[in-house]
Amino acid sequence: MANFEPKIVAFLCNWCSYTGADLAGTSRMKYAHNIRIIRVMCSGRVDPTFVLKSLREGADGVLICGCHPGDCHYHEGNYKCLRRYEFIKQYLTEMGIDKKRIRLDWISASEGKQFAELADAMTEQVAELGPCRVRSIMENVT
Amino acid sequence: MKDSRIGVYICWCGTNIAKMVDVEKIAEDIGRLENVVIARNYKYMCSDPGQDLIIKDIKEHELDRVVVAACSPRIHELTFRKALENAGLNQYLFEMANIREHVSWVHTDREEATKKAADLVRAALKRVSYHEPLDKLSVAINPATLIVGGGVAGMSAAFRLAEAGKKVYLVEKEADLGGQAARLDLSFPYLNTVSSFLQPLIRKVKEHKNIKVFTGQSISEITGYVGNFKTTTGINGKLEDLEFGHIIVATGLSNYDPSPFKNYGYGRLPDVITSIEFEKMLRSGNIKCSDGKPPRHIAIIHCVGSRNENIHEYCSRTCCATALKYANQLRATFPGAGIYDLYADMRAFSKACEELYTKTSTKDVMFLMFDPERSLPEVKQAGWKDECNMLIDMHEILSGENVEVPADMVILMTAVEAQKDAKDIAHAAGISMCGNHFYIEKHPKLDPVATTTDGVFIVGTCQGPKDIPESITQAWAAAARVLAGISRGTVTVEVTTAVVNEEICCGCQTCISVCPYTAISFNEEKNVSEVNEVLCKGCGTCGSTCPTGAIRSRHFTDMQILSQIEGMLNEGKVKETHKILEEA
Amino acid sequence: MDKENKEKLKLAVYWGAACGGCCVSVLDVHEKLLDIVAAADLVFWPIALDVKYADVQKMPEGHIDVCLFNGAIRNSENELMAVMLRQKSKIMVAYGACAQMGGIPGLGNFHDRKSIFDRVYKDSESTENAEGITPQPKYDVKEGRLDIPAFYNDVKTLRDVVCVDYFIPGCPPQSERLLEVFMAISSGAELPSKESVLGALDKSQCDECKRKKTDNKKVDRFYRPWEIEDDGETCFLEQGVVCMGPATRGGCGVRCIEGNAPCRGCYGPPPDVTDPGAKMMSAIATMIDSNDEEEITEIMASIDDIAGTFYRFSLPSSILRRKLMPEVVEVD
Amino acid sequence: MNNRIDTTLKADLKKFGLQSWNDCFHCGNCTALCPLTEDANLFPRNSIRTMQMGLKDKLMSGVDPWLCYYCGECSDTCPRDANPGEVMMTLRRYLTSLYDWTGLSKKFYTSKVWELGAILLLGGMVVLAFALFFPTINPELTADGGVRINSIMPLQWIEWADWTMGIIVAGLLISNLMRMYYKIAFGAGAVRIPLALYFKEAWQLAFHFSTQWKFSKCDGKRYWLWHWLLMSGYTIMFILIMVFLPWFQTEEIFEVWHPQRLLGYYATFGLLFGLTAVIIGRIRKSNAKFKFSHVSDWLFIVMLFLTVLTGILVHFFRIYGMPMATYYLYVAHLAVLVPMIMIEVPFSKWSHLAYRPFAIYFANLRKAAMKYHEKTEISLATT
Repeated sequence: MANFEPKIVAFLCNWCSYTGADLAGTSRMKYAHNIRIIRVMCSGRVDPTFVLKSLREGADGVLICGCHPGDCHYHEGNYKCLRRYEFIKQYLTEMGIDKKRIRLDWISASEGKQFAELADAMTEQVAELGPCRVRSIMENVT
Repeated sequence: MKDSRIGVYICWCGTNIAKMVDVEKIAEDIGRLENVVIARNYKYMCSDPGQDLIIKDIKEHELDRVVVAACSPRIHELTFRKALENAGLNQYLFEMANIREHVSWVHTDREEATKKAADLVRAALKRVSYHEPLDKLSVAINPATLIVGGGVAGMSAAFRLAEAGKKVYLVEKEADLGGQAARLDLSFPYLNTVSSFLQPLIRKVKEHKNIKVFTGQSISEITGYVGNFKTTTGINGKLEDLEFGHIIVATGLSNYDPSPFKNYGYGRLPDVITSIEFEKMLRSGNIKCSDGKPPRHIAIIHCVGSRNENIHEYCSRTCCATALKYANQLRATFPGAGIYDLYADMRAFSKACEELYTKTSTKDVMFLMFDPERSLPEVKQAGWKDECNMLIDMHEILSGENVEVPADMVILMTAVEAQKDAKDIAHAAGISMCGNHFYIEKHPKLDPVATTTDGVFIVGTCQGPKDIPESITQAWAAAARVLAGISRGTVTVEVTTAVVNEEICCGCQTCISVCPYTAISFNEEKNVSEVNEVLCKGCGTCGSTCPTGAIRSRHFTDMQILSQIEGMLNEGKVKETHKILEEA
Repeated sequence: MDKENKEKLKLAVYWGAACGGCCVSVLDVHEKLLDIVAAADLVFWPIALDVKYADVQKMPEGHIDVCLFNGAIRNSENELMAVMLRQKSKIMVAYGACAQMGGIPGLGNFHDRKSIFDRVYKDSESTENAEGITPQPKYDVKEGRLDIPAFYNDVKTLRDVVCVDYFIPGCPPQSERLLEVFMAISSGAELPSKESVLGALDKSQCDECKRKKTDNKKVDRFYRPWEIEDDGETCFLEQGVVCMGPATRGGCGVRCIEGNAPCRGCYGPPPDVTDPGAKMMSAIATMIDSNDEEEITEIMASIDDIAGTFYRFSLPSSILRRKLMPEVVEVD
Repeated sequence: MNNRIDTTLKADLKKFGLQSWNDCFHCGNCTALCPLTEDANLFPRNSIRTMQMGLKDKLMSGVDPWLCYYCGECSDTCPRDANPGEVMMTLRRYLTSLYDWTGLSKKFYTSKVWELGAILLLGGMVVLAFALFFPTINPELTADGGVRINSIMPLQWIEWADWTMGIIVAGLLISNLMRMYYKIAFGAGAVRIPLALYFKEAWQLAFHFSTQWKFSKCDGKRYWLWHWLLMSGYTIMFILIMVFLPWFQTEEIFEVWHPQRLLGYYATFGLLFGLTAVIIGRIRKSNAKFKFSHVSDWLFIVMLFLTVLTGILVHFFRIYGMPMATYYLYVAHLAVLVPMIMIEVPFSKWSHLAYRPFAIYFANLRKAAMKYHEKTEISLATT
């Protein structure tokens, strides 16, 4: 798995995390290129369907970022996200998929550095697990 | 999926993107994909010629959708949307791929960066074909303004607006106006009394015919959107509905309670006091120890709670100058006393404050430096035969010596911190906060007083520690922004709200309690949920909650996001024509 | 022209991997069966008529007007027949949850061929199989070669193997619905667009459900139906019982709920939902009345077998489709 | 020891010539360029900070001020004009007064009245002595036409006076040195010094005393040269007068190349050259070290200069046989010389000729001792 480059889909909330990721950019911090960011208005918008779809389409990991607990721009969207996250983790485990492939973390608008670090950590975490087989399994029904 | 005619534009952003991303290659590859009518790369898409390029193509090639891959949509999405409008295309038929902040600026491997950029562009491409035209509502702006917080900043803003002939509602939590400044005796660096300018300001505000002051009131809930906000407050019980077009939040700061620092003995030693408590002494005009005697030795300790990873990482910015101010006042009152200034770094940076420092250092004030990383000063009770009541053990790093500082009175320069109820106001007004509960401005450099919510501005110390001139500067800046808004008269509001498909909604009412803005209500006789578009701020949480898929969060529909995922992770269908070409 | 001398419709009913309930449900139309027979000839219906595969084989293409295919695709025989019937039929209807989504047999996708064989033919308590023999598609005996259908690793839906014209959901579909559909077809009425779902509503269960629903859907623990004293009036979800109703098409006449059992989702997802399990999971999770990670997991733990609960009928048609088996992990 | 911040010390130091105590904000320029800086010792900043914080005990137990020869580099380059060199000078005065148990030193440094008074008193006593003992003046010249210098008062008597004076001065100096030693060896941050080291390092004394080695490390070699000439001249003359007076002050006039005269001339030249350089310097304030002149500085220079001058005149008058002039000037010569020795050497500026080499000696002792302890610790650790 030495030269395995995982593909990670990241859902970032518009107000904190996406802005944080932008900050990482404007302050020219370097992090793993494996993260592919999708913007949602609030982490509460992240539907389990999105996560499953990402894995189905060949993502090796899914990262969800929202505002820190209590700082959600929409009050409690991030908590809704947290509740679903627990379910998705459980479901994936039951489906024989390592729950380390999905991660929920809080990144505030001022935490560019933290986002860069998170991106690297997530990439490493997923790289260790190796490629996700969901797509291949999905495509050749036997 | 229906066919669409999409134009894709890859921006170089000078070399910002081009140096790390092979924009030509991407443009070429994307050009081969289905539904792509035209794919270009250009030096500066946001420049006028760049926008004209889009407009021209839309007209010539009858594009019905546009993708621009450039900087963050948070910066230029509106620019390009406008371009679409100008070309007569609905501005929501547009999607942006962020290949600068999220690619070229953060990666070092050109090949990988290019791959990633291409993925993002394909994602946008797939997504945009599911975009639907949406109309923006244009609404009139209510010329009144709500100002939360009656401190220096709040009052200054209020007065400016009132002078411009606009109605202002000024809501102050405390019983009196004045805020933090009212607690201060003199102001640095020129050591003139605060009240000399505060009192007149308070009077002017109270007496102004355009300003309605509500003291002892707090704001619990604000509904509506830029131009048309609503809230309810009132004086002594009788409630009043306020309607206003803009909000200026000036809720100010609170002072850190140093009790957690055992080493300073605050609360344990009677003569260890906080800066605010000392200001009180100064205002009352008699500086005395708990035993009623005048202090012979006074120690001032800096950075109590500031610049400390465990409490507040930030610098409180005003304490150093304040400490210098104290040193001067103390020297004037007690010519013979020993005055000791225990500092970590002297950060007297505001205008004329370095001069104040120099001046102070000629007044027989003993500056002693400690290194908070290494050890903090320790205040302890002195022995009976000592000439002072307390002794401070410290490691003085300029000499490298462990020394004892005599003290009868110890003044702790405590940190300033966000208001305890900062979160409530933030939620009511829709302001985001940093980890430390100070409010976040829309852009740290380019938009320092606006917030991410249109029509809501933050001024003064609720945004971060600052001194009086800085607060007033912000207040006036915000006032100017508000006046600009009012004179524009109308404002267009986003309609990227949630909408219920009544054909499908089964009335399970799962969505209703989810909405933070009570924008969803249940229609009994239709047995469906309904979204109030004005109240909805479009977070989309209801959309992901609705088990029947009846709620669509406009511009972030399941279909749009799912297709974005698809595009991101798949190579994409190549046009038949190209297939043939390539085989040949 | 008038009804009498109109040529009768040719109707075929076949079962793949199914319990037979769907076939029976066709009979559940009771005396209305006479109307059907009046309007149509049953040309193929293993459960009721002795028509051999060979006879079907002989039929010309498009000979059958309507084929009601129930059951999932579990083995080569199911697939073979599905393909054959597709050729012979003008209209191919996926009849019932199994054909549409994989249904109960689809739960086989939590395992694979090997684990199923091991359990059934080796490990089950009542089995004695010292040689560890498992079914072989081809087996030579002195009389000649025996062929039995090959057992697939995955359970598939009908749509996975042939293209389907219509879906009639349900486990089993409500006979009234079948009748309506059938009559519609026979009367030569305008048929809905291909691949659409017939015999069910666009709205979900709750629309028909009589139980009292409020917006107060806060859950601090989930219960199995037998764990609560159901007042028969309050929404199951509000009592902390997982009910798939909101994520399931109506049309069944909310029979389970009428019978005081929560909906299990056999009628499949409403129009705009791709993965009803995921949708329902999302909704249920959101109802949890806690923001604390530990507490949330604790409350969640009161639902045992999350995957099984939310994907009882829809696993093979869901996004993830099957469980990733550990031994496969070793492969790569 | 007591390391309590004391804001009163600086007031005390003002009397010893401290100009400003808190101009220094510790940028470290001086430390960066002072050749005496060692990584362990931030020279001269450390002393200045100690002074600012009023850590008296630490000052007393330190030797830093003595290591400084006041080349003035630090003062020239100080961005705050805190004049570190002068601070060190002041500290030397202060320390001198601390070492002195009689307390006179402090009096002389801090009050002009006392210093001048003492000088006049002693001078007067000398004149008086001559007047009272009614010297037998013998105007007749020697065979080679020189003045019978010793006829003004028996050489014996002068010698006895010399000896007593020498003993007093030595006594004072030594007792003060002992105090200094005590403070340094047992004061703040003291290290136990093994006896052997005292002898091993002893050569340092002679070496530094005679060569001013550390001074030569400072920039501006010519200051070192002047200082060295002055110092060596003074010492030689001191020894000649104190120890070899009979051999030195003879009635018979030897040839020019006779060692008696050569030594005399060298000493005189050294003194004269050194002094003129210093005086011109101090008048012109040509270099930082000369910018600020404490009363004690001037007094010392002037007196020394007068002594030299009178000495020279006495010498020539007697050679060219001018009895009366010789005698009167001789009295004047002694009237300046005596107070200079009695006051400057034990109590004032001139004492540094004893303190400095000892300071260096102690400093080295300390360093050596530390090394020694380290070694033993290491060996202990390894065994």
